[in-house]
Amino acid sequence: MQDTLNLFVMNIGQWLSANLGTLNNPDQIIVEIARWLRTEFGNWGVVGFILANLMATVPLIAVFSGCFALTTWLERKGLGRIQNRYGPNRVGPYGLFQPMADGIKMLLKEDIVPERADKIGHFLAPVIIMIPAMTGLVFLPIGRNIIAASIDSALLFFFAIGSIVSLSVFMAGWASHNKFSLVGGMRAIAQLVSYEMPLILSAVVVVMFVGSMNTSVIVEAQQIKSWVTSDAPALQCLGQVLGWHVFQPWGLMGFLLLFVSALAEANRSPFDLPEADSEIIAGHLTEYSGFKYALFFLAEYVNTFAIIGICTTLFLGGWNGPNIRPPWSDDPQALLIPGFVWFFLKIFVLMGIMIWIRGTLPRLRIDQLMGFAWKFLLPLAIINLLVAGCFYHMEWYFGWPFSILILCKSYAIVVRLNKSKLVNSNRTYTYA
Amino acid sequence: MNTSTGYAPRNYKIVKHKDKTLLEVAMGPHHPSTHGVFRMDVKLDGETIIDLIPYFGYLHRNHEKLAEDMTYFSTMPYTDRLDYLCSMTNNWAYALTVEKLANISVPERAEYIRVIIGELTRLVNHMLLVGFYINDLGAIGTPLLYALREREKILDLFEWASGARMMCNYLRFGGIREDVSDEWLASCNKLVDAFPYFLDEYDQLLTGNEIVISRSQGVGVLSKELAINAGITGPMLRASGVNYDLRKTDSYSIYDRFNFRVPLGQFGDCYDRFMLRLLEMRESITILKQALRDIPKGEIQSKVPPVLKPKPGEAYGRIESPKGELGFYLVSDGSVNPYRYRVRPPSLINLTLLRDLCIGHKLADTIIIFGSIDIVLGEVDR
Amino acid sequence: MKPFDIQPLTQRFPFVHADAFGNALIVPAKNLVSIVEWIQASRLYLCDTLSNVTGVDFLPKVIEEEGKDSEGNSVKIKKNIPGYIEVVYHFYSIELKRGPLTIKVRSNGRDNVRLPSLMPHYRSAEFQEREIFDLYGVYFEGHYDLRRLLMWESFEDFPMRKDYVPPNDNEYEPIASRHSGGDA
Amino acid sequence: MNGQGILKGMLVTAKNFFGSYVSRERLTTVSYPEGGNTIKEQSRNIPFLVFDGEDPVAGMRCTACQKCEKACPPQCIFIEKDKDERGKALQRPKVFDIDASVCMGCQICVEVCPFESIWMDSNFELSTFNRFEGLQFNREKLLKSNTYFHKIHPQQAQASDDRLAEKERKRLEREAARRAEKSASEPQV
Repeated sequence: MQDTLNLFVMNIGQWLSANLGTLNNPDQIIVEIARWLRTEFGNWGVVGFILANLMATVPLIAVFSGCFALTTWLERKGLGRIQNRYGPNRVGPYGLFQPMADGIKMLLKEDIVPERADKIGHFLAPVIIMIPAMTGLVFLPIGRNIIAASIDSALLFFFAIGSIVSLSVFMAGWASHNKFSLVGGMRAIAQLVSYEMPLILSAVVVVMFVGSMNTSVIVEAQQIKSWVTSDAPALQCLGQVLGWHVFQPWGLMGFLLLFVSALAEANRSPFDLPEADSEIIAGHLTEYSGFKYALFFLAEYVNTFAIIGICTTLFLGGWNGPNIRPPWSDDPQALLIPGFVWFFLKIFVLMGIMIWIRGTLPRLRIDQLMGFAWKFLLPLAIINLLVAGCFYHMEWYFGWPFSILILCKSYAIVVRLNKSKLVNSNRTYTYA
Repeated sequence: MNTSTGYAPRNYKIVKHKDKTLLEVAMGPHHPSTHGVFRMDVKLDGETIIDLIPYFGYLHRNHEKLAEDMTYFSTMPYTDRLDYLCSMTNNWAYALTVEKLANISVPERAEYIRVIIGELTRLVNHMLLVGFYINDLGAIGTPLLYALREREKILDLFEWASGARMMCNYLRFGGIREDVSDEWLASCNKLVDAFPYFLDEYDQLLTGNEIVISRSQGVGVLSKELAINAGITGPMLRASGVNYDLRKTDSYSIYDRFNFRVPLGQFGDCYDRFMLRLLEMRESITILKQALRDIPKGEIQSKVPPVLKPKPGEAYGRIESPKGELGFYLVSDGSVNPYRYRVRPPSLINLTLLRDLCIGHKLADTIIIFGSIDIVLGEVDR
Repeated sequence: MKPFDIQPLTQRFPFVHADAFGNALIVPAKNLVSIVEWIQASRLYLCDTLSNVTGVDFLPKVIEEEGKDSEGNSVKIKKNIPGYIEVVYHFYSIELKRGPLTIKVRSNGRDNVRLPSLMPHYRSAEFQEREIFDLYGVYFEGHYDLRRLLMWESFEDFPMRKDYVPPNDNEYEPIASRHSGGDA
Repeated sequence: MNGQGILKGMLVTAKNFFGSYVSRERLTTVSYPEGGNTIKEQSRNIPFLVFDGEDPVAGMRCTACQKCEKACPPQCIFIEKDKDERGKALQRPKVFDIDASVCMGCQICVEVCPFESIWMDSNFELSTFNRFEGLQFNREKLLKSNTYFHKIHPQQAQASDDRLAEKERKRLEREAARRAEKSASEPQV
């Protein structure tokens, strides 16, 4: 075992010296290391095969759990600052070790299972909710050819996996034999199922435009090829930014619809009815404590990351960002700043917006939630699909005004149709 | 105009559920948004409420029996614990009734300080209601913490004047216990000038908010006749459009010297009750400005025998407490202890129509309707 | 708030008389409902809200009185007044903005007291009458849902009565405390 | 109905978020153990007994008149009069217990005390490990010097000292008047 180890170390030294010299595309460092490791594992037989696969998935889980820890800290600090207070600042500098403290606390807490609960269902629910959360991450193109599995039907697979969440939430609600969690579970099914429709329809627009469901192809399509290959650095930066789908009229509408239904899919603020703490205590999570609760918490956040990742991939140009070609390298596709920097920047910006929404907006009622999905988001998504179709076949000077006009008009019509007669917001208060 | 509204006929018909089993949920004493220890047994068909039975008594300390064994003066600190959010208005109602019973006069400066303290307590109570109402709607903490931030400044003033933030025990029969210094009046002035900014921030944050509008308009509509007949008083009655404010009708103490307006609602639903509190806060600011402007110098308590023994008789004194008409009915038989000491709790009587308002609405609406009624369990259960 | 003048009421119902303190009206139990209906409807009173319902418990007591005995010299005569439970109603008129009209109803005797309920006429009496039933033991006929308001269902006694003896379940306190019967 | 209200609300929270980084005084948190507590001069918690001079028991102002014991609403004060060795009653309480777990800090004992001997302390760190010995404040624990009183409640202490001085001066005047009157009536005898 000793000699293989120093052989291994010697190889690294040799490889580094070979490559460092001519580092022509900086953002591919990780890809180079991964490719080299994979060739190294190749000659280790079965162990190497397992290690190669693990190498693709374990960093994914580690990175996104790290993001989860960072987001809990970000959320509590952000909400604190919105509410004119500091937020956690006792555990570590600026409270940075707070997620670790929460994790330890969750581990030490006793895991109470209600006596008449359905033990198996109660135990399996957090396990099952972890599956869609983690597998959803596989299709996110984090950087240029840094992707766990670049398969052709990535989007289809993602939305199929995403629907398992409602199964596990209801299992949690039903199994904990508690009236409030039953109501919470029922609400979760109604909400998650009815928000799948606008979610998928607003994603279909991008597939229609790009022509393929492979996420890395979609991201590639969001660059203006001619500008990127030109040699003026300013043009290269703009080429990678102005190509995003969000700067198209149908793209902006699609992004807004996708973001709002992503809020609902991830049970985030205005739609957090399944665990509405002022009405049904903690919804389906009422009877969970200790590490099972932490698992639910982790799965909810990683699920949010997955859906936000899809939002950035489809509309905000995944890993594209104002990036230039390093002058010293001759490879036309090289980039100076690695792709995953832009990807995680966009994810945390969208997460910040979600935290900001959570700090401001109250909750919808269950019938308004349903009405919002079926009578507001769905028609807009369908109209957006039609407009995108027409836009594709029209010249740009004709397509832009047409689509902007149609989208704004349809938004106004749908808003007026949805105004319920009970609500007349211009109230007059007489003074006696 | 015989307004006998019998109990059985209600404005919604009860659907007899023979086939379907109803989900009976006890929104029990231990529930995040029952503002204290209060239980509602609710029969649910899906999310709609079919029947709702309120249960009281979890915080019952038999305050009235205690008062019968103690002297008039020793009961004063216990009146703080009735509606523990606005302790000084309870003291004021009790002091007013004892002054009516033993006809004790109150000097000018004490009356002005009582009005200032009363209106500050009204601000504290309405802020808390608005904060908790939005918190029940689902905005986790932000509007509530803005309200609590402003409440802290007023509680500091209370601590400065009376020594305690909530359990102030500050009023005495015939005046108040300690005089307030001029710096106190100056900082009160500063607070009153800065307060409308908080109200504007609240208006911008909430009153236009589509989710708040769609969730509270048209929910828990209370008709004018039913409200009057059910003895509802305070902002909940005025939200249904009835012009009945004891500060104007009774004009007790020196309220007739201040000109202020009484806002009235139009539909009497949760949104009107919520908006009423915001508008009443602005009126309290005008009263505070006038009171702080012309507060005279002078002594703060008239001569009262240390152990009060009022001659046999009875008195019913009432004030416009932030929650409604808070009345005290005292019967004295000439001895040191009151023979009968009765508190008319506005919170309990405003809850009479909880069942009528909630039936037919969703589960989430009962929390909103219950929150908009603004009750404190200390006063409900006494 | 301008108080009501009792004149038209006493003329209309001669059997009503003022009480010892002068500002309340004592009404016999059997025609309370007719008076209340008249008050609600008549233009003079228009009492549309019943603000306060209170129970007061009077123990039987023996008072001496100056009286002439058989030979004409004044001697103290023992006269015992039977105990009763009194229910005090405060009516207000929001229409006319007129002050309290206080009506008192006295029961004869203090055990299994039965008085007419005003709940069909005033919804505000619902909880207040339930509380009087709970703490004083007055059974209100006509009340739709008369059960204990504050005490728990299986509680037998009526705590606010003057002759109520609270159970001696004080918490264990190993200090010289004055709670008589405390285990100290 | 079309989203302006929500956006206006979001602006308010954004203003608060960025405002808290701009101006520190927007933040309301008071970090408690590191100082910065906001105890005012009038704030009150549990009563304490004042004694003048050095020796607590000798300089005690309380004369065990038991007025505060009768007036205390929750009856949490317990006093026993002191007797010297020959059994003659002394104007001093041998036992003066306050049950801090029952006392609600209502300051009624301070108002009824004719000898300015009991005042309200503003110290609130009273947590102990057991309810009975820890929260039973006996006489030794309650007695605090006048200088302590001046430190925590300067104005109240000054006012009570003036009243005591006033009472002392009046007593001396009456003493002098009676002596003068006695000396005036003596020579005729």
